[in-house]
Amino acid sequence: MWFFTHVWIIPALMALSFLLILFFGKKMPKKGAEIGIVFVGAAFVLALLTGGNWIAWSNDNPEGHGPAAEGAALANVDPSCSSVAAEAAAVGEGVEQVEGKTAASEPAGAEKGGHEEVATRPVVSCVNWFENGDQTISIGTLVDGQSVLLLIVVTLISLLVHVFSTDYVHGDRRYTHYFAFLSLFTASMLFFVLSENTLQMIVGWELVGVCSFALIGHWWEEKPNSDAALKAFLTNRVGDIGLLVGVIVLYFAAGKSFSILDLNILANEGGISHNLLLIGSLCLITAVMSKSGQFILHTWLPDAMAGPTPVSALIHAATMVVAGVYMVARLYPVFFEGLSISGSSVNALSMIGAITALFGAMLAFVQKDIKKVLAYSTVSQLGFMVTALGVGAWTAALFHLFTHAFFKACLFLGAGSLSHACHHSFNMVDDMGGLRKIMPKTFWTYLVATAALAGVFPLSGFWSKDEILAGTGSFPGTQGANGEYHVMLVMLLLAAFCTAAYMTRTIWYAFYGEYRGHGTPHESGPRITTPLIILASLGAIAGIVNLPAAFDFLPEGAQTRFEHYVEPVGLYFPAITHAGFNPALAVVSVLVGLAGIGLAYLYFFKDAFAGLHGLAERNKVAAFFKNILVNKYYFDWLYTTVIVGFVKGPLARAANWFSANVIDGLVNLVGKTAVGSGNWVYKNVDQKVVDGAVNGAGSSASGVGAMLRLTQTGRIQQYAALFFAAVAILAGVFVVVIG
Amino acid sequence: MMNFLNDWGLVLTIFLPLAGALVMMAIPKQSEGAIKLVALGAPLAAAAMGILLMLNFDYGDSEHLQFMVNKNWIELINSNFILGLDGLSLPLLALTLFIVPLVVIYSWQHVPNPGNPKAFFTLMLILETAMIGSFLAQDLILFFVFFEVTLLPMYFLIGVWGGEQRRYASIKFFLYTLFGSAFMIVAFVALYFLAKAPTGIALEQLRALGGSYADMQAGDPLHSFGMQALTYSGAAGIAKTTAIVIFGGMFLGFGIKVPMFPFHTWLPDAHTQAPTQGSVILAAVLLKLGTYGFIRIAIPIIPVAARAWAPIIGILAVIGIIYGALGCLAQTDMKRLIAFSSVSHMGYTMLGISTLTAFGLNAAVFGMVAHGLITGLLFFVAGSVKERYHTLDIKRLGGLLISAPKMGWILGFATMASLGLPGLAGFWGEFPAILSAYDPAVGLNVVLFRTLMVLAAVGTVLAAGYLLWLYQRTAFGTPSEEFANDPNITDVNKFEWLAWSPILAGIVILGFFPGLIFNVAGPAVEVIARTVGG
Amino acid sequence: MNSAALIIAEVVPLVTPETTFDVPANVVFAVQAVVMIFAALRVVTTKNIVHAALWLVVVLGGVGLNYILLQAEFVAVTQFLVYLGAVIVLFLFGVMLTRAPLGVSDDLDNNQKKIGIGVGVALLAVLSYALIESFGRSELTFAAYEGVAGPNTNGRTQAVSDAIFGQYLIPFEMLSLLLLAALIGAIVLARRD
Amino acid sequence: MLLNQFLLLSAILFTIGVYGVIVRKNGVLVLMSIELVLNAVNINLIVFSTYWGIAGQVFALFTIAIAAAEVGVGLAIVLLIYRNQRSVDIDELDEMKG
Repeated sequence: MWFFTHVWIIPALMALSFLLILFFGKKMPKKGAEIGIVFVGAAFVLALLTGGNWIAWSNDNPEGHGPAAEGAALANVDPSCSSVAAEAAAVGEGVEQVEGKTAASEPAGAEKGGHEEVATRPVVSCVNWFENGDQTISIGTLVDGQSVLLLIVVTLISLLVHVFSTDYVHGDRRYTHYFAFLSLFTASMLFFVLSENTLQMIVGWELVGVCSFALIGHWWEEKPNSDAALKAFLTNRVGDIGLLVGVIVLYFAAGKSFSILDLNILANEGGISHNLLLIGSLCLITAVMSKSGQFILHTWLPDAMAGPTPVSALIHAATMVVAGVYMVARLYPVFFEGLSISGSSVNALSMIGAITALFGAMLAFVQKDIKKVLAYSTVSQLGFMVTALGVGAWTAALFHLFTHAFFKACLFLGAGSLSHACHHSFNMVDDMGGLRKIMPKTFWTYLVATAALAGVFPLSGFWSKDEILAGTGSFPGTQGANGEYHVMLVMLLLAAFCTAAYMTRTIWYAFYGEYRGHGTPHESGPRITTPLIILASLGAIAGIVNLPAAFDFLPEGAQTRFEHYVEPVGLYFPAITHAGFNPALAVVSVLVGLAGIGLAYLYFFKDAFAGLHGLAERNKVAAFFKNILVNKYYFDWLYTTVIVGFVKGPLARAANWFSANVIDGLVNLVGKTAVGSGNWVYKNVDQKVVDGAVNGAGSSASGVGAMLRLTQTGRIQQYAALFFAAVAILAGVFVVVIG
Repeated sequence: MMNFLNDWGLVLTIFLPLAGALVMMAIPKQSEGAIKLVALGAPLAAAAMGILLMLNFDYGDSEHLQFMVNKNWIELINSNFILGLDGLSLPLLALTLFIVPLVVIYSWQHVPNPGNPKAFFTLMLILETAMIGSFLAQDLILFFVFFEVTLLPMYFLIGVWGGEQRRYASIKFFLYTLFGSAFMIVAFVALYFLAKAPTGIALEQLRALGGSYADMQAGDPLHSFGMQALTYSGAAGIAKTTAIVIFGGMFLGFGIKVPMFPFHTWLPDAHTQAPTQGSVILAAVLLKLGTYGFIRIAIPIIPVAARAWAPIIGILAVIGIIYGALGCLAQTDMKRLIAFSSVSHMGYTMLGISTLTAFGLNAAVFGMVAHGLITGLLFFVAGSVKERYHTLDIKRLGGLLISAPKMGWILGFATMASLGLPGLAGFWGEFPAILSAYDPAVGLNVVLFRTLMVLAAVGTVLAAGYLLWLYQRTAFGTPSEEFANDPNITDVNKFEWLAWSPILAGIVILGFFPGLIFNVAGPAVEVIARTVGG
Repeated sequence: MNSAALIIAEVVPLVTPETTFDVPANVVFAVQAVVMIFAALRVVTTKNIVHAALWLVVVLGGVGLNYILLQAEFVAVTQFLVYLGAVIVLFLFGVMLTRAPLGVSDDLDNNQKKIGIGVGVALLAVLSYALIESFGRSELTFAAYEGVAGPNTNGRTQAVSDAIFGQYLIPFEMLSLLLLAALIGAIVLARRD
Repeated sequence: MLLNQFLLLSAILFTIGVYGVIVRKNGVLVLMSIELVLNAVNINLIVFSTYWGIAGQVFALFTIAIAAAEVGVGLAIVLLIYRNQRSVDIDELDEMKG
């Protein structure tokens, strides 16, 4: 329990690390890197210990069902931060009392009686943050399987990225700041992950965004980099409209409560009208679209490659982009009920996810830059996760997040290692090639990670992707899915095919053929290769944590462990079902992956389909499609040129013009009226002053308002006239009002 | 101690700066050292007094006025010298007491052309007295006097120490505000004549005030300028249409000061032409007089009219948010851009106010303080940039992070705070205001306010846009040849550090502990929200 | 001073508390009011500066007469002494020192005549509306003077002096300072150097 | 006698004075017009003193004294202007132009 109630120490450590590096980093012998590594290491150890405790505790408390048991699952919720949960817990506690048990501090493991017991309780602790009106808003931590999982993933990836960076950005102009922001980035993500309420989630969400801004724009001397940083931030802000509005809608829907547990329990129980949940979830989907790079707000993600490569690894594997997926998972009842996921065949979330998965994968084909290939690959894989959540395969989504973190981090860091060797170029078509011999460690780790991404049996990607495909529930013979999402299955299979193919293309360009760059490349040092090896190994084997239950021959404790420990139990999680393992689907998905690899292998390695080479130059139809892909479906053009251009240009200028001319003009008019019961009576002044004002206004570049020029003749008596006229008018108003 | 504070605490806080100004007049022009010492000493003394007050403030009872002073003043019109401090005044008092010494410290080496520190600081001290007085006055006439007194020093600060078009800007500022306050005083006088003693519990409360109210009967003419008395009266006996007209007068007075959308055109000129110190004080404190007036005076005293006006205020606020942001995008001058951003940010505050709910009003109070700190800091930085580059043309700037890295970081911090980054103060003024619009006071049009909520949320994107574009164009990139090797461009000096670091700390602290303001102002605004039934 | 007031009170026997509503008083008022208004108009319209000063004398005298009608003898006396005696002389000096055209001159007004009339009419309209609305046909009662002007007192003049040297002593002293300052200021300004 | 007959008379004087202030070109004449305004105010003070108490008379006296001071300083200023500009036409004074 100590670990669960004091888990706030982990983000606090990273925040402290940020401050220490910022203020003392430059004076340290290693310029602050050592502070970062020590702290993130400590955070990782603590996260592992928390995870261990969680597993131990869950083991002590086998799952239970029924309202009493589910209520009891909430016994460790601080009643001050979640009133609804506290009520539900009271029901459960009552039962527990009858059964002769004590709550909270002494987990039910002490009792091994015949009755059903409860596992994976959320532990929620909070303190009063502030009060506003009659609302008390708390800040705290929500610890359950989901957050513990992310704690471990984030700290682990962050640790490896830190180690990798000490070599990779060695001698950088802002080395210290770089590490400071890595720490802050990690801290923000951990803060977000542990959020107890949605308000806290917004805070973490935005902090993550601003850290990514700082890191993407790390080399801000060059305009493209700062442009990319701005684009990332602004696109995310667009999505944040959805987040803000969604959180507000849900806050009122949950009876003025930000608490995640309250919200989830009420959504589950039907305490919130379906329409509100629908609006809330649609708003939040906008936020997910921007943060997790879903169509059509994905455009910032490939540009974000302008940042240092380790940062890309961190952003894509563990921190920023998974925030959207995590949020959906965290507020799952809202989406589950709001979008009616169960028993349906299409909904917004799954649709967006599937489109992203497929179209993102297609874009990866035309990239020359190896990092951009990986970026679109991330877009596509995030599409997989979002689809999984959309079809009700919660566990599969989180599982894929987990495995994807390892192999995608490995791929990014591998790309970094390659560019480190090739004079900091990421252009695999023009500056790489034939590196398999020169950089064996990089090559092998990259190959393993690629295979995992492509879903080659038995690497981790296979297991998680297969679970998602099964989760769509539309493949013949699949049991126990939440609905039948046929379209999604097809699109995901196509995406999987594309994934396998474009990754093979990458391998070909980077590691085979002749070296096309300058100088002599060399294998990277141990601080770079060690993280690669660790990540590749994890990427290879991580699948075993959630072997399907169909594998009866394994001992009981070896199957669906991930599901067992990570998936929340209790009233705050919807009653989802789990699709069973379908051998036929597994075979199909492996075949699809192999087909992708095979076709790409034949095309690139064996030079088969020679007729297809250069097709785009010859065939107009092919050229048309290629053009669309190269221009990224013209989204960038639409956003940057059309929308932003319009707002920054004509619209802003119009607003400014309005202010300077219309409003001030109106003021002039009032001024003119006030100057006299009529300019028309006295022509002298008319000609002298007004004409002068008009002429002056025309010729004056300084933009001095005409009213003041009119009154500001410097003639005392005109002031006097104005003054007394004003007095007369005011007195008139006064008399009328009082009278 | 408590007795002393009760009798003298507020009076001293208000008039210590003025005393400083008097002392200053006795110092010969040449001894700049002594002048600066007095200029710093007087606000510090006032701040010390303020801290004493805040330490002795009963936070459990922040909805009631404390340290009340009530003396006869103008007997003929029953206007009294009433001062009081409650949870609504406290944050703004603290803001004023906090900002002015920092402005003086900043001025240590930065007395703008044409110099003459004696006059400059004298005006500053008079201004401080007037500002503090406005936040503490509990009598309409007293408030009005302080409110108007702020105009003169500001007029001279802009008109004498300002930029090239200072005369135009200062006169525009002066006339605009005077125009509004003329209507405001008419409204006040109308209240004096028309307000009647209420019935029921309010009558009991009114009688408990003592003095001429002690034996009032329901329906008696109130003939009072006391804010408390008028609040208890709650515009009893004023016909609704009359009340709406009266509110209109106050709306003009306060709305111009805020400034609200169609009345904002004085602000960019005044800000751009004012010396740095003037801009800082204008943005940090003077604009708040308008919003404060709405919360303290207009809404509780004539709640009926407030409800009628609320949708208009809300709409204008949101137009201000979007429109100010668009205006920012078109600016080429850094200071002017920041000035326009004030229009946008004060829009959030006004949106919060227009909901007439405790949540919204509280957000508005927070927004005022946050905007004061953040925009104050932005103007400080802009002033220092101007001093080094002799231009604020965004096109010509660039590479600030290279020329003066620390200043670049501070500018970055301020922009982030200004665009409402959570964890910094700006967010807590913005998000709760948006949130409160979802659920406005009972009887207001929910559909309208929810639409406003969404539009206000769109405003956050525009805010991010103009602020980040500003930052990109000024701080990122490499310095142009013009300024690349300019020896004038130095990093933050020690006076700037002294003046800025408390603001930086304040922004972070308020960001992490929003309760510091929410909890104090909460009970006070709740009472006000109850008077309007929100 | 008191005796002076008494003399005037004898010269104008119409004005006693008992004769407040007398027709003669009203007749006097009407006549002097017409004269005053005419004179005032001439002050602002005449084309001869010296004439303007002389018309001003008429107006100021009329004002003094008004004071007597209102039973403020001391003020009336002060009015005659200060205004007719001193201020007008000052004005005439001013006219001479600035070498103003002594004869008829067409160049005394600026081109704001119409706006001036507009403002004036508006002001007058508002003022008269407000006055008539507020006071209608209320009678002058001299309520405040009852008791101060009894047989055993020294009358209203003593009341005035009591007020000046009692309640309003400090403002009075400030006024003396002001006069001194004005004196010095005028000398400094007008001095040739 | 009616209250209003005095008050209206004073209002008329006041208005005429204001007209003069706006219209007259010569500085001395403007000062004369100001005297009209001041006297109008004085009549009001005296009228109300019959109702409110002797303070009105006291203030009227103060006003007279202040008016005297004002004329003194005002004429000195006019003189100074004349000396500098060889003219007392207020029209030609546009120093306050921004």
